[in-house]
Amino acid sequence: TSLPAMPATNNEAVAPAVEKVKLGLGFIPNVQFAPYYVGIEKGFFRDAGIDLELSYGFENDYLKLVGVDEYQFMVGSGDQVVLGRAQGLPVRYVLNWYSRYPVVIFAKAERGITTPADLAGKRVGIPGAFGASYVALRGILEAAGLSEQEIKLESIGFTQAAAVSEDKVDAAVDYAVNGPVVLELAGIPTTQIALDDYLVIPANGMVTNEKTIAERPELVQAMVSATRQAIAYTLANPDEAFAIALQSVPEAGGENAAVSRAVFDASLAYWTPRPEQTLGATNLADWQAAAEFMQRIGLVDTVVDAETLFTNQFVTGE
Amino acid sequence: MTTPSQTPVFVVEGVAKGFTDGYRPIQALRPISFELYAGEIVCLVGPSGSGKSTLLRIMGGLIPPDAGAMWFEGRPHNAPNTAIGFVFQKTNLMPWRTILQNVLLPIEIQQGKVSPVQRERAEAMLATMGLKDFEHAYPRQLSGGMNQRVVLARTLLQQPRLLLMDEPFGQLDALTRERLNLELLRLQAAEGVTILMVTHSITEAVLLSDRVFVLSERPGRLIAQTPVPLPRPRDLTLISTPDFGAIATQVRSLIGETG
Amino acid sequence: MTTPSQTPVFVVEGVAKGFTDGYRPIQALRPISFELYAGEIVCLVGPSGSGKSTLLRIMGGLIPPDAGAMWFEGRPHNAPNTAIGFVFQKTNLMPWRTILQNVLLPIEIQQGKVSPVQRERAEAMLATMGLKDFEHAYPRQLSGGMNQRVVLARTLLQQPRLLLMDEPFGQLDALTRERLNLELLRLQAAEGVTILMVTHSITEAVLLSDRVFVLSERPGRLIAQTPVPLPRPRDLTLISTPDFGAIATQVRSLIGETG
Amino acid sequence: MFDAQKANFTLRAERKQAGTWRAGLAQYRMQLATPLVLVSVIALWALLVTWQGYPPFILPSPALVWQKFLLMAADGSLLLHIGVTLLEILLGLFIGLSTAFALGYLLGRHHTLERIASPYIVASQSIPIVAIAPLIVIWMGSGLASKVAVTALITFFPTLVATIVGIRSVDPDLHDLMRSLRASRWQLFWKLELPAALPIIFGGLKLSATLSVVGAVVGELMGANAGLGYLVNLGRGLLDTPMMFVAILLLVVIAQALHFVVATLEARLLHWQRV
Amino acid sequence: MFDAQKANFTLRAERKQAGTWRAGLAQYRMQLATPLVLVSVIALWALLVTWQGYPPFILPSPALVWQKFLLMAADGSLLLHIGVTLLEILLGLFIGLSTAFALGYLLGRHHTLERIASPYIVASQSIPIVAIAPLIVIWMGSGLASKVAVTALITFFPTLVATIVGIRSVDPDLHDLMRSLRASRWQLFWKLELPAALPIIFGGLKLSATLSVVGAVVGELMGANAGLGYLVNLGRGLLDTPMMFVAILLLVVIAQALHFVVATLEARLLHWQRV
Ligand SMILES: Nc1ncnc2c1ncn2[C@@H]1O[C@H](COP(=O)(O)OP(=O)(O)OP(=O)(O)O)[C@@H](O)[C@H]1O
Ligand SMILES: Nc1ncnc2c1ncn2[C@@H]1O[C@H](COP(=O)(O)OP(=O)(O)OP(=O)(O)O)[C@@H](O)[C@H]1O
Ligand SMILES: [Mg+2]
Ligand SMILES: [Mg+2]
Repeated sequence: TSLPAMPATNNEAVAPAVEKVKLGLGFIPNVQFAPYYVGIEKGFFRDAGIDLELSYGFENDYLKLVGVDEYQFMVGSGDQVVLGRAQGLPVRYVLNWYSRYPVVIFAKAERGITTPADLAGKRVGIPGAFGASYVALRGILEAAGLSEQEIKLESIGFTQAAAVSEDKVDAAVDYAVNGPVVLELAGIPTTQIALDDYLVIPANGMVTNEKTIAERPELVQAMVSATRQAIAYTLANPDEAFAIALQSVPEAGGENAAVSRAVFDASLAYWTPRPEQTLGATNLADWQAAAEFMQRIGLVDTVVDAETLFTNQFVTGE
Repeated sequence: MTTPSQTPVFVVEGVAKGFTDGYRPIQALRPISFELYAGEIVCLVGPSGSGKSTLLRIMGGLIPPDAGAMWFEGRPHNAPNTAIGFVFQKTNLMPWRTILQNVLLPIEIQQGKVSPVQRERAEAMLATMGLKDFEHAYPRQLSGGMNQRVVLARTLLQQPRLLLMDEPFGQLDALTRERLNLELLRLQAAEGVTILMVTHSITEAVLLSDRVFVLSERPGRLIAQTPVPLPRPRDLTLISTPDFGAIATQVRSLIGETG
Repeated sequence: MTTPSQTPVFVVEGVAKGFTDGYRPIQALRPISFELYAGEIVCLVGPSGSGKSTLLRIMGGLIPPDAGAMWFEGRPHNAPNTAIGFVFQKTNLMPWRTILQNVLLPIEIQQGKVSPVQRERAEAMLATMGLKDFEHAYPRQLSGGMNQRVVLARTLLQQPRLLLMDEPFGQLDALTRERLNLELLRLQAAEGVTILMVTHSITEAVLLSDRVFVLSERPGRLIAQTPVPLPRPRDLTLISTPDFGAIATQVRSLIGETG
Repeated sequence: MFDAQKANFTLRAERKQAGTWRAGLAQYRMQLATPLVLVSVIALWALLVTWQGYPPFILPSPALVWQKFLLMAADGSLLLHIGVTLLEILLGLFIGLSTAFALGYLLGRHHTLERIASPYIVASQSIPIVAIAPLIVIWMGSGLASKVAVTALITFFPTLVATIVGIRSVDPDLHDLMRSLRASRWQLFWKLELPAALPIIFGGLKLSATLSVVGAVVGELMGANAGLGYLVNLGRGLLDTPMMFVAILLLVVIAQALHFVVATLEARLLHWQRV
Repeated sequence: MFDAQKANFTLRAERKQAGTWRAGLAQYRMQLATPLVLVSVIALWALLVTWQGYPPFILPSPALVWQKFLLMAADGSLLLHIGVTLLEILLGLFIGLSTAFALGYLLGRHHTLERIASPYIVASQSIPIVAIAPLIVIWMGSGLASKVAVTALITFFPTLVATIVGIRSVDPDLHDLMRSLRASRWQLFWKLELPAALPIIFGGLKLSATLSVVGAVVGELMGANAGLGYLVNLGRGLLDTPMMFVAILLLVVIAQALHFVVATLEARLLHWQRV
């Protein structure tokens, strides 16, 4: 590696000292975190000298905690990193996990909402005017040249599936693997409009801070490498990965196994790298676009310098 | 109107009452019968716990008797009646009302609102009771004796035709008590109200009464209806007469027997 | 011990007290001075509001006087003292304690715990007061008069050397009251305690006292310290003697003057 | 009875007696104390930020929050958010309290009814509202109604309990008096039960007033387009901690104001308690 | 004083007097009523699901919830979650209540202090906890401590207010008695103030007991690895509404149980009130 190598901990013949590392996940235990369960179960992290502890909470809170170096790693989306940087958080995106932005606008199929333009004048439910769902909404509206005022936006909290199924709204913004999957399983066919078809924004990935990159590059490298290994293994062995995930989240099994499997299968597509993409890498152009977009929709005041948002150095190893 | 007419205003016939204290039954009042005549003053004496308050509460229609029946002014009686004024053993004023407001409560309840005339009458009544300066004070600002006078004023203002009084002068000092005794005699003479009053003072009982009723120890039984044939109008000089002494001694010995 | 010795047990000198009611100052007690001698019984009479309770509260060390000083058993006195027993005007029992527990409270407070001997003494005292069957009852289960006797029992059990009593027999019926008067005389003769007692009954005052103190209307002023030179031991027959009558009349006229 | 009051007098009288200038001083000290504590709390906060070196997105300095407040106040939108939250609070209080009074009165008078109903009332209180948010949103929509419902639910219990206890504590002697006067149901309520229960009811009202703010915020966190709770959420989403603090502090101010209103009302209505 | 009690007696006595069989019947009806209401609530719920045709992820039927419960109970993990939440509740109650007692006692005795402190106490109650979650996580970590802190905070206020009111309401005559007996500070507390204030304090305790459950859930919703609040969140994430319902109903059961414990304790300690 080109970085100054610290006394290596992972190459020594004697059993390496395993370091406890906490990773903040912005959701509750779920099969959607299967690669991390696989990484722990298969020893990818342990072999890299990491005793990984997963901690579940709110993405925003973890971003702040990483910003003050209370935590060293979290999983967050690119737009969050833009937001954080704009607020002065010294955070940086080091590994891409979701190759496509996972948020969609979905509706009952009978409504015939299939393109962004179809949303005009419709009641659209959203958890709140912030976060990934708001980013996706604005991106999709922008694609149709619609303004926020040209739809009826309703803040419905995290009740998208219920609201759509009970016709409280015409469409709702949600993760593709949540609401739509539920309705699908309940026998309600849906149509979906994915942000990713109109605007590419680096999606969920691993975020760390400048301090850790500067002082503990080998730790970042170890985390990135082990996670990549885990993602690759999960993609290669989905059945085994799913089984491991169920062990980690027993409540997801049993009666819920079918739903969980559906969610898991839907997720696999998002974890698969794009054809031309190195697993885990992002490109400057996408970050540039994301930074400009965030400024355009008013979530940040200035266009954040894309160079500061991410680094591929731990993925490509240059 | 100082001598009782022979019309019974109130008739009590075979009234009895028991309570249960947990599982233990308590016989408070054995069957009791008597009549009160219009314009008469009767004092009820008897040891503590003999059922005096219980009897008055039954007569006021506040608790139902276990047995027996009552008639008030010729009609069967078994519920509270606004023509019957009740002075309870404990001073029951509303702490959030001023003295004047407390005195006007019955009028408010019965007539919905208070006319200026009634307000003036209430003020006059309070003055009679020596409470002129305290109209706008609250009960807790007055001494126990003063509050008892407020209760009296409140009851008298209702102009009841029958007055049931449960130890109305208990907390008063000797002098005030004597003054109020005289005031009560004067009022009764003027308005002809019939009075049944519980007291612990034999002197008071003899001074005021046409008849003194003596209750036995629990369970209460009416052991005597001693007539008090002293002339009216009466005043405090009467107390030192031999006739008064004789009747007082008689009552005292009757109570003594009960013990 | 029925005649007072000449040792002053308690000295009051120039004690005065005022209150403010809102902004209006109330002079409750004008400067007052007197002495209580060992083994003496003194009754304090006077109209309602004349400052009797205030005087006792000051003597008990519960409120500070505005002026003046006091000595108890030769020492300056200005705080509560366990050798001084206090019977308050209102019965102050703890509703969550049984009668026996209430009576034992002072012992618990002063000695931390109660010995079997003390418990037996308490039971005996309650029996004396006619409350044998009510040891394990709660105050609210007893009548007002019974509760007053519990308070008396509690205070006497402390074996105080000075007893301050504020209308201790106010709520009792005539008979019980006389019985307790006699009991008090007996106890006092046996134990030689000094007693200052507030009462509204002139008869009671003369029957019990070595001296009767008369307070004037508010602001209280000690207008007389009438000696009662009747022989001891005394009993109820004394009441009908001419000597008794003369002293009673004298006291009554003194109170009358105050009005 | 009487002496209890006298003793009360004694205490107050002695305090007053000490002379007007001393009383005046005490009053003065009191009036000074609260702002003084406030100033020291803010000073402590500022010191904490400086010492611990917290960055603004974790714990912004008082100055920063003040700046943010001025900024938000300038464009007028802050007033709108305050208005929305206030409306939710007031409607919620109105519904919650009136239900609590009515039910509390009923249960206070009928012991058996209370024993039957109380498990369900307790249950209704212990349901985590956030958890049944989807149901509430489905039934009430995501608009004003759901926030009002949450606020009503949360303010309901303390006042209910206080009303039951208050109605129970009415002096039975006064009940007898009213019966002997043949007072109607209505008169019994207005002239006896209400004034007698009021001192205890006010204890519950103070709790409810404070909780109503929490209710509105919880409701808004379920999903809202406006209001201070929405601002809290927005600030969180935008990583704009000073905005969150402005909203939180305004919520605290509202709670204080409501508490003050109730306390003032109490002082007015119950002034007889302090004569 | 005396007659007040007598009147009380009268009411009770008259009720009893009506004969044991009637009393027995009333008792019986009472014991029957609560489960009957429960049954009808469940029946209503079942009907609602059938009529409205709600899909299970919106409102599952009672049968479905029951099945889910059996399933979750079978593998023992449910017990673990209940245990975790109970631990949080009990620790939170312990800290919250003991602080409330201590502070309430202090403020109840010192009026001036209370006036100075009360705005801050009200403020502490109206802060939306979810909003300051990151601060709590930084200070307390994301483990047990933060949940306990939230529970303690939420249970604190009702008991505090009740303690203040209770200590204030101690009969001043009994204070005089204790003074005349030269009781120590300690004796004053144990033998007078505590027993005298207890009836009112219990009102606050019942509220606190109920709210403690809400506190633990709110704490767990901030982020947790176990507990019933975690299950609520998990059920939401898995779109497993029956699981949410099982967790919610268990929370309600815990609240009921706590309420029952407090009520029983009250009946024990205050049995003198009902003689
Ligand atoms: N509601 C009740 N329940 C049980 N016992 C009662 C009740 N009311 C009265 N008693 C009992 O009935 C008896 C008579 O009581 P009452 O109050 O009528 O006596 P009293 O003659 O008025 O006594 P006092 O002179 O002390 O006022 C007493 O033994 C009392 O304890
Ligand atoms: N704390 C107080 N504040 C204001 N005034 C008081 C206070 N205590 C007593 N007073 C007043 O002082 C006067 C004397 O009161 P005190 O209670 O000593 O009279 P008393 O002789 O005991 O009367 P009673 O025979 O009615 O018991 C009364 O006018 C009373 O209103
Ligand atoms: Mg009686
Ligand atoms: Mg007095």
